[in-house]
Amino acid sequence: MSMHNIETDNDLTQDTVILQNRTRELTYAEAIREALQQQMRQNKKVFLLGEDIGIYGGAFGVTEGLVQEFGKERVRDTPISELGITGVAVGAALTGMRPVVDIQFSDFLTLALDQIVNQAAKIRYMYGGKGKVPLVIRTPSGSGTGAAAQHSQSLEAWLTHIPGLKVVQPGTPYDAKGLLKAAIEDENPVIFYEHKLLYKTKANVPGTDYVIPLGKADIKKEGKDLTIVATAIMVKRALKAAEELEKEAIHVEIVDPRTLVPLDEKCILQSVEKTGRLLVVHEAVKRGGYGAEIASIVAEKGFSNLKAPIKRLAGQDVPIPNNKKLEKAAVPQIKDIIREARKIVHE
Amino acid sequence: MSMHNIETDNDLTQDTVILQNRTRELTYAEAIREALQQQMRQNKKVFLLGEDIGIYGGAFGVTEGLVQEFGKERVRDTPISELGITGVAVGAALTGMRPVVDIQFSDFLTLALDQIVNQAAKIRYMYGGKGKVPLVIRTPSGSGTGAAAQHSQSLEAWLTHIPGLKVVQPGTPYDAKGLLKAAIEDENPVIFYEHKLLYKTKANVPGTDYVIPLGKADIKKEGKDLTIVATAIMVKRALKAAEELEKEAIHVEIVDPRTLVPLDEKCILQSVEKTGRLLVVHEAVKRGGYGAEIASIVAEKGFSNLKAPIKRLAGQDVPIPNNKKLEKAAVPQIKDIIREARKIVHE
Amino acid sequence: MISNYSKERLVGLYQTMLSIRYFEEEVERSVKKGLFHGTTHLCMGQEAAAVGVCSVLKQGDKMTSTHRGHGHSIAMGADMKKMMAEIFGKATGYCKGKGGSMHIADVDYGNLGSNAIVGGGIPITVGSALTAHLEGTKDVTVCFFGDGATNEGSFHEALNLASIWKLPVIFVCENNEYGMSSSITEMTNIEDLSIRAKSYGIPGMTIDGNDLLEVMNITERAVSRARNGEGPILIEAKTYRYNGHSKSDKQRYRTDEEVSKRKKKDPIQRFEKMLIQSDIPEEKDIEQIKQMVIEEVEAATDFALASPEPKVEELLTDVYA
Amino acid sequence: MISNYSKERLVGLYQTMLSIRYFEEEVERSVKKGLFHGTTHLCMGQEAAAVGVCSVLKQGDKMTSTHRGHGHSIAMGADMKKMMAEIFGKATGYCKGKGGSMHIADVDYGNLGSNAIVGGGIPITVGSALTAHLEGTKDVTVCFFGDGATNEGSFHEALNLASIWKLPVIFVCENNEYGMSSSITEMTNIEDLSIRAKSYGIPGMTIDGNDLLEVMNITERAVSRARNGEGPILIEAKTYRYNGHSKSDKQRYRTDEEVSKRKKKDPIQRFEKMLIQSDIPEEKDIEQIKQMVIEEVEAATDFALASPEPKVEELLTDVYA
Ligand SMILES: Cc1ncc(C[n+]2csc(CCOP(=O)(O)OP(=O)(O)O)c2C)c(N)n1
Ligand SMILES: Cc1ncc(C[n+]2csc(CCOP(=O)(O)OP(=O)(O)O)c2C)c(N)n1
Ligand SMILES: [Mg+2]
Ligand SMILES: [Mg+2]
Repeated sequence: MSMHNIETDNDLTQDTVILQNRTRELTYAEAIREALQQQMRQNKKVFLLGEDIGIYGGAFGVTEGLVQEFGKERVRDTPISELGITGVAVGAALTGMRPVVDIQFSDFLTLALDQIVNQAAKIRYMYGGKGKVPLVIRTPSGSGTGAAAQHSQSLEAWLTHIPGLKVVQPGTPYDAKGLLKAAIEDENPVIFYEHKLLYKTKANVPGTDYVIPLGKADIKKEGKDLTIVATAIMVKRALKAAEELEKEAIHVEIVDPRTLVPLDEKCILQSVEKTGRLLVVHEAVKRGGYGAEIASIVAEKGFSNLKAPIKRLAGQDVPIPNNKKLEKAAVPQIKDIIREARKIVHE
Repeated sequence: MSMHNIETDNDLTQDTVILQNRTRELTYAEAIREALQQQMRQNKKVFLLGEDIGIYGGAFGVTEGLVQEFGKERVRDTPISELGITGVAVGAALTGMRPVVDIQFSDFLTLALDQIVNQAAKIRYMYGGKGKVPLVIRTPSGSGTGAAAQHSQSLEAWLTHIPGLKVVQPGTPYDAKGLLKAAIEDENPVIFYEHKLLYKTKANVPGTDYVIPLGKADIKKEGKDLTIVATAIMVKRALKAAEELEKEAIHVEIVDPRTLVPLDEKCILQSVEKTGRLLVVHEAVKRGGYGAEIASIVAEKGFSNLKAPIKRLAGQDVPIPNNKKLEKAAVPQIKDIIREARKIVHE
Repeated sequence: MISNYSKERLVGLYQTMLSIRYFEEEVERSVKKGLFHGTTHLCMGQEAAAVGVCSVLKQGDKMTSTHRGHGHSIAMGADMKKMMAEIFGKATGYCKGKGGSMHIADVDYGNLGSNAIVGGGIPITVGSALTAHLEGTKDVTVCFFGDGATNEGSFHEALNLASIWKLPVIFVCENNEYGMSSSITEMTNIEDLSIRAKSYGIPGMTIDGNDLLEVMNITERAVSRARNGEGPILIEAKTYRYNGHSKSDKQRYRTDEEVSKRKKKDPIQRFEKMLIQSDIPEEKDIEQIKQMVIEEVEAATDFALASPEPKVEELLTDVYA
Repeated sequence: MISNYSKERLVGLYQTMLSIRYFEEEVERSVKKGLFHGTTHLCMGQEAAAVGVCSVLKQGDKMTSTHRGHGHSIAMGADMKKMMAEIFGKATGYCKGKGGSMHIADVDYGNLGSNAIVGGGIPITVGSALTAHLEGTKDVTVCFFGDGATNEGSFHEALNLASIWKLPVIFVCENNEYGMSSSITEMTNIEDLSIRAKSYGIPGMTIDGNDLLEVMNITERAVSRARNGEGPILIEAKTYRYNGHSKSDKQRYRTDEEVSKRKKKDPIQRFEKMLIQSDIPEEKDIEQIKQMVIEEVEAATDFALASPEPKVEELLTDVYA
């Protein structure tokens, strides 16, 4: 389906290609933008729609510059109609396009869920395997900006509960780029959660057109004493915590599932087989969070390897408050991870 | 707040009162209706709103007769506007009323979630403890009617993930009545899940004005070999399975949490302490279901009591199909519970 | 004007309306006999809207429908055998028995599907029209929905989107007076639902949805406008539903007299009379057509009954593409 | 007509508008100094709508607001100290620092709260009006929202509900030409947003939202209609937002010239001029009032700065009642 080699590609000298493909530091936001750009160059069916994604560049600047390159038809500013635009994307996908919807804050998915859950996720099944909905919804989640309860949630667990959807949650610029490309190339609806506090974090990202397959976890750090499964911003915090813990000779292994659906169970179970201990860390509220799913899988399938009870460290069961101190206290911080890790290992 | 003794009460002779209070067989639907009726008689602030709840009597006949008794103002038929009517209920609750919203199928909550999750659940917290939203949303969930993927979901796990909400899931007529009364008297937004296949099931229900506090599990059957935590229709199926298992000298203890939030952790943990084995059974899709939460709590806090891995038996990770055979295969049946129970006990 | 159409075409239209009527009657009988699992929403009385609108579409055009969608599917040329099999939950049905009565679809042939969520199909239609726009085809998309659906937020958002992007959508509101038990006159405070077009700056019109030729005539104009890039339109087709909302409806919200009165404006009888008056076809041919359709419908049931159930392994397939 | 109002009242109105303006200027300075955590949406340029509407309300009346809500709260008589403390996330704020700039509320005094969800407050307002209706009070509820919010489904559903139930709601759309970066003229296809009232069979009117007396005059009539049980109304108040959408807005979607041009119709200057022309108050009094308001606003910041943070235990309180 994808149409490789757009015109401008032909003009590139060998040198420019090498230059373009080289690895350099990009922010998470830039990495996402690069994925969008590469996909849009390769495949005319890919287009973007969302509120303020054009000249404004998106609420977090991710789509900056894209309307200049691809025009208003393919970088489509929309009215404030989350249900409507998501439905439009469903219809466009069902008729052959590859829309990428931008929902400004993942809290607003609450308005679009009929189209995501009752339509996009189920159409193929309801139609007995006919039709497909290759649709990506990009949306920022998480707290830390002081935007309070209606702009700070982490509700990714909801979407994992819906057969027919895939759920992606990148924790680094490298992963963000590779996973977004996989998401856009996927034939199914994919919810792509970006983390607000990660947008400005930098790391090496190749300019090449690499893809990270959905469903492959990544071991961000090896260790033998304790497995920490962490997602999104918690990957970064877990890595920092692990540094500290190394000083105490606690060797933590950090597994980033990267995609919640499909989930790389095997990688997690193998790690727990090695370490015998599991701490699951996420920002989302603990009760009903996806950490429970991961913990339960291990409690069932990795039970015999467990040397200690499985622990979950997650958001408090409260809405996110505005006050900075409270906001921080609402979700796991580095020191909390260190504390919990110590407890598990020493108990 | 509640205004006891409506006029007609005064006319009742002692005999009629006794008659009214006596225990008799009611269906689950009738028990719910009686709770609504008693609350509406006692408290003029209580009113109902929803699609087709008046002369039609609600999609499942639950509100039949109520518009005749209470009139169209308090049994308010609405347009097909789930988001709007839920928001209306939020506003009415915030200004002193006690609305009970009827959402015809719980699948349609997808349309109303902004008002439930971003508004009702968070208002009190966002306002620093001022204001309250005493609101009940009654909604039928579950499969088994052949209504297919958009009318058969069990998404209660979603709402458990939202601080500020309470989530109730009665499995018997007796519980339905007592819990609904508690829900209406509660000062917080409560999501009240009814199960479609239970509406016509009958059991003894007292006519009295009893209330079952939210947050108290019920041991539906005692046993020493295995704890089954089951919800909604799975309570009934688990009881049937337990009967069979008794014949094999497997003594199952069945715990019905009745309310998912607040959850009676203590009751579940005590039961597992006794039996050493846990099977969680629910109809909802396994991945991301509330069973994971329950399993994780036990994996953490009851770890040392466990003689076997915790198992979850739940809906398959598929949308609900129309075909009856497939529909049944999509969610746990009695035979599946028996099979899983045997495995856990014999392994 | 009847003279605008060939005899063949007119007979075809008549036959399609009859197919819908007889198909629905057959479904009703099957409901009573308990032949299938699940609910169903019959569209008897509303045939002219479905047939009138769909008959002016071309290959490549698309359509979305509702819970009350059998008529729309038949009007789009669906195979009644595969429809009935689907309603019966059989492996030979349009959706292999996974969708049932409310999800009949045939995406490759422009039927983007019925929808059990009131208003759920409306934004999807706009997306389909956006594809046409982006791909530069001249295909239009028809969007069927009921009077009740016009109170859903999705209606509002979708019509606005179609309008600002000038997309080729024909929004067809089948106003059959009720949404389940609720009279639309109590659920809105306006005379005609087509007034709502004004909120989006698009044309709106209210027509007699039981007059086949009027429906065709208006739709033809709407479609050619849309194909020309002149944007969407809202057509309110006034009609009436003869049966209860679904199989469990006790119909306490309306009187038998009301129903009988409305049945006097039956779209099929009206068209039949007109045909007979114009001698196309002759009265005896009418009987022949009826017989043919009856046989076709019976064959559909036979096919459905004889068809196998899906294998239980089918439960786990088709979740992901 | 200015002569309809007492000197006291006029001065009060002027002072309230000034309070909003100076409060927002102070917030803007605090943003630049990085004095608080979180975003904020300033309403400079829109003061007449907030003050004009709220000034005609009585005790018992209610109001809901938006993300751009400081002006509405001040117009409802909020204490600027507690507002500023809330914006600063302090324990002494309206919400104990839990809500911040977007959630200022004072439920007991009729301010049902700002709302960070575009369109989120609209159905809530209808619920508040339903309470008044069911309880038989004569209270009305005012619902503020932006032009962009009129494209949300919640707007549609809520206005329809208010209409069919004839509830006492004054829907006030502050059309400040943009929703974030999007010009409302590109996001709808209609001249005036008040046209949308027709979809609900309620009166709609478009007024100069920068003309305080016009706003008051129209709102007074709307309120008395609503109190009389004659139902809701949609008022579109045309105005303009001077600042960027929020602190991170680069304003690439509009020109400096456009902004300067719109600033010529400044609601406060216009009203001030009118007051001075009518000699109420005299020019020197104006300076005095300004000085007073400036001091009040400064005192608000001082209060906020001096106030304690909420204790960390507060994190877990107020989740349930
Ligand atoms: C979102 C949603 N709300 C409610 C329902 C239940 N329901 C199914 S059909 C219907 C009435 C629809 O009325 P209308 O749009 O006029 O269509 P009609 O049934 O008259 O064809 C209702 C309330 C639903 N399926 N989806
Ligand atoms: C449901 C929802 N969608 C999007 C946003 C992000 N957002 C916040 S304000 C805004 C623009 C609102 O425009 P308008 O209603 O005109 O109000 P204004 O900002 O002009 O006062 C947007 C898109 C939001 N907060 N809520
Ligand atoms: Mg209808
Ligand atoms: Mg605006």
